[in-house]
Amino acid sequence: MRYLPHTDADIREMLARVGQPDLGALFESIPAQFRLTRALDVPAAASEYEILAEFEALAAQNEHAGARAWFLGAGVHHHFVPSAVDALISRAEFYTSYTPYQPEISQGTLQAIFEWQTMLCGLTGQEVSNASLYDGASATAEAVLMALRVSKRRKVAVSSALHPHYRGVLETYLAALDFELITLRRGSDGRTLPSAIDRETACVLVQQPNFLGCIEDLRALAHAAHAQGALLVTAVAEAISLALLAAPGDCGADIVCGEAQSFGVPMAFGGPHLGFLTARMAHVRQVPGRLVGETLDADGQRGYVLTLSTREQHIRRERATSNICTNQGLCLMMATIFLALHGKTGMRQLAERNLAKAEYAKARLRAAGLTLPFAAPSFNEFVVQLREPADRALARARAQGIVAGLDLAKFVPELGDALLVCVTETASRASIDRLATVLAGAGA
Amino acid sequence: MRYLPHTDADIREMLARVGQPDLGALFESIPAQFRLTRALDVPAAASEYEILAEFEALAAQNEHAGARAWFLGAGVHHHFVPSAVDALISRAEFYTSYTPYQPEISQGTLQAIFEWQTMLCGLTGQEVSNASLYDGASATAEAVLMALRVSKRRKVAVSSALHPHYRGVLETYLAALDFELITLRRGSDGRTLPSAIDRETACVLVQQPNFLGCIEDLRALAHAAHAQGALLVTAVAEAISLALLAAPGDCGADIVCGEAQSFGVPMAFGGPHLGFLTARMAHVRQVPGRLVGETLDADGQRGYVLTLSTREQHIRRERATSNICTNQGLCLMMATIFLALHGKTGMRQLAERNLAKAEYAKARLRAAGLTLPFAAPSFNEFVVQLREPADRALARARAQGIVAGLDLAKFVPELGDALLVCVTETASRASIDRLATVLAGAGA
Amino acid sequence: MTGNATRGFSYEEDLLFERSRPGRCGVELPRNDVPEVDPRALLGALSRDELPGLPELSEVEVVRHFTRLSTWNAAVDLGLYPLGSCTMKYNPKINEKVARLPGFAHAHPFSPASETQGLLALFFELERCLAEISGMDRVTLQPAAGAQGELAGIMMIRAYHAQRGDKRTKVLVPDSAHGTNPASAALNGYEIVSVASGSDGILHPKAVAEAMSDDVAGLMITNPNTLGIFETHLAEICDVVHAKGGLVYGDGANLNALVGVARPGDLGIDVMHFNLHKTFSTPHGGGGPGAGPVGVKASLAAYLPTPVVERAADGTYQWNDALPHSIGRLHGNHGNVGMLVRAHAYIRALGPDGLKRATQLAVLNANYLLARIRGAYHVPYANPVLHECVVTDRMLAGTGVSTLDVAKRLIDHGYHPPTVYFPLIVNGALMIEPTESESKEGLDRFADALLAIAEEAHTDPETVRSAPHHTRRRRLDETRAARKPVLRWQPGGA
Amino acid sequence: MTGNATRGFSYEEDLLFERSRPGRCGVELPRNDVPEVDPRALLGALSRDELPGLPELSEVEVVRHFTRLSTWNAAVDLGLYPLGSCTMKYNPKINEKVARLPGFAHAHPFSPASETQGLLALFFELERCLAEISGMDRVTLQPAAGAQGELAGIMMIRAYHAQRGDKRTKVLVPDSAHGTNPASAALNGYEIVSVASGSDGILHPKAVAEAMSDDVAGLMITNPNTLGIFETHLAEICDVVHAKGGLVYGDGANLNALVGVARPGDLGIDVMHFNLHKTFSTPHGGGGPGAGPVGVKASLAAYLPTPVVERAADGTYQWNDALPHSIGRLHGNHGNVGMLVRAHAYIRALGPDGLKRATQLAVLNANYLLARIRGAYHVPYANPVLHECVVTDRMLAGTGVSTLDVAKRLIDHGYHPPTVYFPLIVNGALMIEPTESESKEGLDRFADALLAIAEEAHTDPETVRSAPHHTRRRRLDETRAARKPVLRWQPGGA
Ligand SMILES: Cc1ncc(COP(=O)(O)O)c(C=O)c1O
Ligand SMILES: Cc1ncc(COP(=O)(O)O)c(C=O)c1O
Repeated sequence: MRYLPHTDADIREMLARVGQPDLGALFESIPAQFRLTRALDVPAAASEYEILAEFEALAAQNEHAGARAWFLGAGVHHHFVPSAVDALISRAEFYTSYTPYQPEISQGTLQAIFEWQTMLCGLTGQEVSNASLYDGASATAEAVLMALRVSKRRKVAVSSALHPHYRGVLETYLAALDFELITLRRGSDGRTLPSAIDRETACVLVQQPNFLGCIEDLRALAHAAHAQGALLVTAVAEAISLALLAAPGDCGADIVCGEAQSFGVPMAFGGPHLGFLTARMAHVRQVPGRLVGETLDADGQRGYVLTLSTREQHIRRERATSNICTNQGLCLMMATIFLALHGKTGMRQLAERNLAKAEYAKARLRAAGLTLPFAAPSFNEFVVQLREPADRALARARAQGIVAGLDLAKFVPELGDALLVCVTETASRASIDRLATVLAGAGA
Repeated sequence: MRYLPHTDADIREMLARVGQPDLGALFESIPAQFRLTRALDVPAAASEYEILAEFEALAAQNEHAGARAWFLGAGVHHHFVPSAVDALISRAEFYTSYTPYQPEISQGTLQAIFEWQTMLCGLTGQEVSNASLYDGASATAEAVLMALRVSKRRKVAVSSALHPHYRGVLETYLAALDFELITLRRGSDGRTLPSAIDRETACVLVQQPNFLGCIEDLRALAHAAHAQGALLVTAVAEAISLALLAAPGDCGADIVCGEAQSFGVPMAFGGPHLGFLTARMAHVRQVPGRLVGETLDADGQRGYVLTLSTREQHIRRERATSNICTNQGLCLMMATIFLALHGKTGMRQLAERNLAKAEYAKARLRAAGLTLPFAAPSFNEFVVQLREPADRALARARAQGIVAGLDLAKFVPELGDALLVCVTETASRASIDRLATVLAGAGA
Repeated sequence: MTGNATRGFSYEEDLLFERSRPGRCGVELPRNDVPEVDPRALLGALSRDELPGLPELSEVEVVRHFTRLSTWNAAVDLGLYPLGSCTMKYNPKINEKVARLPGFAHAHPFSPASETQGLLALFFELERCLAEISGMDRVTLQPAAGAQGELAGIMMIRAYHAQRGDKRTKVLVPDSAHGTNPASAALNGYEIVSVASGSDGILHPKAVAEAMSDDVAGLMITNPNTLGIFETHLAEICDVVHAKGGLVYGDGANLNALVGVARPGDLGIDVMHFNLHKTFSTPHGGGGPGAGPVGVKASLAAYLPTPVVERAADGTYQWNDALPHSIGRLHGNHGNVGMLVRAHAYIRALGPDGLKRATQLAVLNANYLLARIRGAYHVPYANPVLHECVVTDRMLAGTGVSTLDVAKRLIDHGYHPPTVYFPLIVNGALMIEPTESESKEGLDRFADALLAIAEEAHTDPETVRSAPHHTRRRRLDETRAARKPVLRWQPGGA
Repeated sequence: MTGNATRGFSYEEDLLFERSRPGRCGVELPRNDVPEVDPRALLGALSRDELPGLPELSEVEVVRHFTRLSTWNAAVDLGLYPLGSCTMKYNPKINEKVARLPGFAHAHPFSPASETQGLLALFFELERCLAEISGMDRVTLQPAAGAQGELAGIMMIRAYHAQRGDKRTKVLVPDSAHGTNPASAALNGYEIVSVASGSDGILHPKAVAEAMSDDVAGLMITNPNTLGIFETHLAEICDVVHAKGGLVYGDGANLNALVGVARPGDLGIDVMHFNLHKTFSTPHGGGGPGAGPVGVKASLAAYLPTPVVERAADGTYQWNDALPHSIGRLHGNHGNVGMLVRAHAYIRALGPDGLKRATQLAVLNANYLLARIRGAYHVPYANPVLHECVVTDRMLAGTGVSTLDVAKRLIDHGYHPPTVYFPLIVNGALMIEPTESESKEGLDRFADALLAIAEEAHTDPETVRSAPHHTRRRRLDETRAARKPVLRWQPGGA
């Protein structure tokens, strides 16, 4: 087999050295009755050539953003990724290495994580960033668990405009624990109302921009939360917005968490993506996940190491701040490279371009006679109300090579026939015009 | 501009240091009347996103072997390339380095070339291999020029079954020099007749397998050439055949040259490919192109360097064995990795598979009532005679997604309605069956 | 240095922020074809002006920065990376290629099933293969890594008991277990009861029986365990747990010792996770991403996370969201899909015989290496090992050389060190997992290095204690890093 | 070592053949779906049995082998690579990506024009851009590198004269010319007449006039020349040559000093080559491939190699094979197409302003660097330089340190050395071309290294003379290699 270097001669010599007659004998510690006596029922071995043909056939059956006009986001966003990102993460030293437990031989990964932590603190307005969590949803659950540890209270006030899958994962994570979830209603403008927060509230959890694309007034929410001694946890599902919107930390968010897939990570049917979490230095010992810190070597030279590991499962075991071990390292590397390439100027331009494209789309849809139900400002995503069942509009658009957005019927039924439309820098004016035409279609 | 690191501040400081007021002043050594006063008329700068879209559109207009049943070869062959090849040549240390002039900082490239030289000597049955030439055609011209230098004679006897483009390039290279080209006729079995070789003949040039796919009897040709004191130069256009056919050097070829594209180099519309040349040690000082040799460093450790450079243009100038400088280094790297991956076993299996597929195709075409005009054995390519103009058959096949081969009308008109068909390991039995059906079509 | 490494140099490279210069940028956007929008005007105080923390660099500088950083790492593609329990086997290149096919890389989780049949088919088939390999009945691909798989598994155990109105509060975890086991159970609100391994390094039914009660939801066990030893009494232990109404969770991190040879499901395991980034060759990416699918027996199928993939009568694939007893959703989307694609390509490449062969050779390599270094390093347990072996620094006592020093000295020989000081039940453990990817000659070179270091510990302990000597940075001060944490760069330090 | 490099180590790696073990293989073929054929039976003595020289290795070993080898190279992506005349500028990653699009990478040269319109359109547009940039009328993309371009150009000059029944036998080549110039002319059967550059490093009309006669087919000239100096009298020189019926060949290796600023065609050049792997950023691949398109004035268009791309009235593109006076074909197919695709992407990325900007900054960098090291290194010519500068070791006379030693010592500082001992008219030349890709800080670091070495040559010459000290291999014995050449590995040495 092409991946296995052993020759029959090697195997003979090695067996002789370990004093075993054959390979089977190596497994005698397994009780005979449990040893498998048949071959596994999996497909026969395939050559590279066959694997490639088979996977190309499977891949060809999936619609993808490379071959369609794409307006579907909802927490997974289509952005252009400079080719240097994939070229660099394809360096074997990055993708075939393990978690940097041995710093002297892992400085490349460690310095990059330190750079990520720095950039993310700047973007979110915080003082500490961890080295990634699984995804935006579990990062949000971890953020809430952290807030519960910090505040020692038992109620969690969750915005009704939180991504439904984030809400779902949060409920899964909390199910076993005895905490209470309270839902904060949405105002008519699409933003979360700071109601029902009391002295028992551990934290207020809002998404920015929220699931409906509306930009929340974080300062007001922070004020309401802090007034009751609760923390404000802000989840971000479209990280590009961080380059344009007031930094959550600066608005009073105590913990910022979410999904950084938009920083150069492919949509890939939903993963691997990049969960993140940033917080105040005061709470650093409650932060879940790995942290990289600066230090000196035996010669007094600057270097980087994993640090504060007493928070982690491999040291603290059942008292750890989280059970996470393997995280999303290579996605963090993609995002770090993406941010380094764009830098201050590029990230700002990118965010402004997303805003401009979305505003143009909103204008076109309004002009086409469709309703945008929410008055609150948006970034690159918004809700549009249709004059027909959303699935019918989506099917008509698909027939024209347009993936027009997310049908909200399942997630926010009270909005009726509504679509969540995401417009990024990848949408051309022409494709936006076609979108407006096709969605207006029925009524026109 | 994203590729240029200079800030305006940098430029100001640097200009101050060199004592110039502005960038324009750096060009005052250019007489004013010759300085361009207008912008170049080339398209406006494009972002990566625009470049990718534009090039994808251009690429989409070309038929390619990834999306068709492919039976077109004629010196450029469709073979499967293991993914490790591209992964490894994508190491920046390989593809963004220059010719290894400074051995202490280029050992990676140098050792790989030494490995290539060793493997190619083994495959061709020779003692010296250079570090690549541009392509099979120019390698053949260089081989003939070398033979002329070695033999000090003035006639070159060229097989009529040499690839017409190799013949064309040879004529171009020899045009200015006063040498005589004589053509060796083809026997009815498709092989070259060793006629018209005399005491003035510097070398006999044959292709193995020849352009019509026939396997030449090199021993007989070597015998005929050597009997007149002429050299035998053997050109190889399908390098995979070297793993199955008697090594040209072992059959008496004094120089072996040709094209190694089949060793893992993409067809890429004809280039970059991989010209090679191997010879006897006795003639090493007449070899064109770079050579890598083993040596020791100051500590007595083994290492590799470019050697025998007194043959080359940068030392010998007008008396050099060739004018080549930049060669096809990265293609050599692809081929070296390809051969290392396949090794003895893989290369043999690959060659046998090509033979088996081609033999199956021949049987199917015969069964379909078509004529294979030549009796001589073939490797993976052969001529088939049709019952209709070849272009019509090709068009019909294309309509069914089959690229059926090369129309020989332009190259070997005397064969009438004939196709040169190449069948490699990439052709499935089903696609071969479809080929037979579509080519028989007209008559059936 | 032995033959594996020799003299060289490293390129230096400052932090991005130190290389930054105002006005540089490494990207350009396409020409804007819609009206510009002034964020301030539109958003007022909701918008920001400054982007602190972001650098300014050209493309060439960014490329050089990360290329240089990469050269400071060890990697599987550069050589043996024998981290015990981490299974750093070769990551096939074809897997990287297929995972990047546009139909996988640019697909969207909210595209309807009808438009993503290729992906659903892959999920369905991968689930089937994992179930067959493990002897489980159903599999979920959602967990993003092993630890999240543990969480999911324990949640299903909890749901199973809850369903029976059975309130259990404890989970048994052997003292040799990986830290994620107790952490995952605790995250589920369970109290952890540690069970001591026997003097032979394995768990004994008696110890489990003593700890087992109707208050215990289940046992988490790793097999082969973290010493690389097969839990010989596992079947009996499972009976003990089951008899008291508990369930057994199998930590699948070491499944690579069993694939094709034995199946956890046949041994009595009720639920287990797979680390696709270990057993199934997906690259570890310098920390992740991985993937931690979970397999369950039919008894737990009702509690699987949603949605699950199902094949309809007409052969098409659909998502099923409606499992009334499901623990719910664990991932924002469908899990680390890119890793699932790679793992499936790996299974396709090896087939039944190759998968078994890989297991046999991984075990042969561990045993051969142990045979080579036995005598120079103390072997704490006599039991035969499977895919990895644990040795200690006891024989170096008196030299002042510890396990950590041996690990660091290995770096000078061009090797990434093994896992150290784990499992916790072994003092000064060196946990070595060569995997099947290493050739005999490679193992011999590595064994020679280990023997040379043991020798050197006696002849020249100071050199070992102060290792590494040949890396860009010498031994790094982890205590200092933790004492006053500097977790980000700030202008002018501080 | 200055700040650019520091302590490190290298991985060792034997030759493939030394790592080979009988029975290993790094590939598998698909299942065979046609009858097996026994080559012996079918081909008899025409077939072979043995494959000497091929190794036997698994995929993981091959990947590790070449990954380790790669770490022994310097590279543009790792830092400054200031080889004079070679223009080692940054190779954009997007170029690598577009060149690999299946419609380019898997297209076949014999596919009819109707099925390859995208490629022909790219050829047509690239030819147009190169003509515009150079001030030439027509361009052929066929030559595989600069030297083959020279060959093609001289052939066209010969055809031009032949057409006039004008038998000329000589070509003038300045003594500062690159070796390929005389070699290419000689390969065309011309006798080379060397013309001496003036004391100011440039060519003077008088010198050319003296050498010029009706027997001279033409002059080959590089502008700016290999000293980086613009040939101020070029126009006048062209007149001199033209007056005697000769033509002027322009070596375009240094075109990167002129793009957007001046055009060889406007200066009187009749025919020239482009090195796309220099001026137009295609990667040099450790030796190649490159691409050497040739541009000609209308007067030479009739002699272009065939086939040429043309646009038909209906806007479609075709191949034209029927140029009766063509010198014929130079390449087996259409040239190094993959490089053409990359170069076109580069031109698209920069546009008119970017191309000019790149030229200006390349020239600024060379001048800035020269200003930084002037004083420590002797500057042989006073004339202002453009994209590269030449200095010498004269000021080190007496220290025993030569240009070669300086070059080797730079390696210890983490830099690839500049071109050395070229051009031949300068004793102990160090020819330095930073390109526009290097930042000011980067140039300062490099200048500091050069200054430190000049200093060290006086304080500690032995250390410089014995450099490099930090590489995997110390200085290699090139004389030994040439004296008894070992050009391939053989079992048991010999
Ligand atoms: C024995 C064991 N269990 C669990 C885990 C956790 O798996 P993951 O890192 O995929 O979360 C690991 C990984 O190191 C392990 O070795
Ligand atoms: C001045 C000059 N002319 C010609 C050449 C030859 O070009 P190529 O290497 O592309 O054949 C070079 C390349 O080194 C050069 O520097």
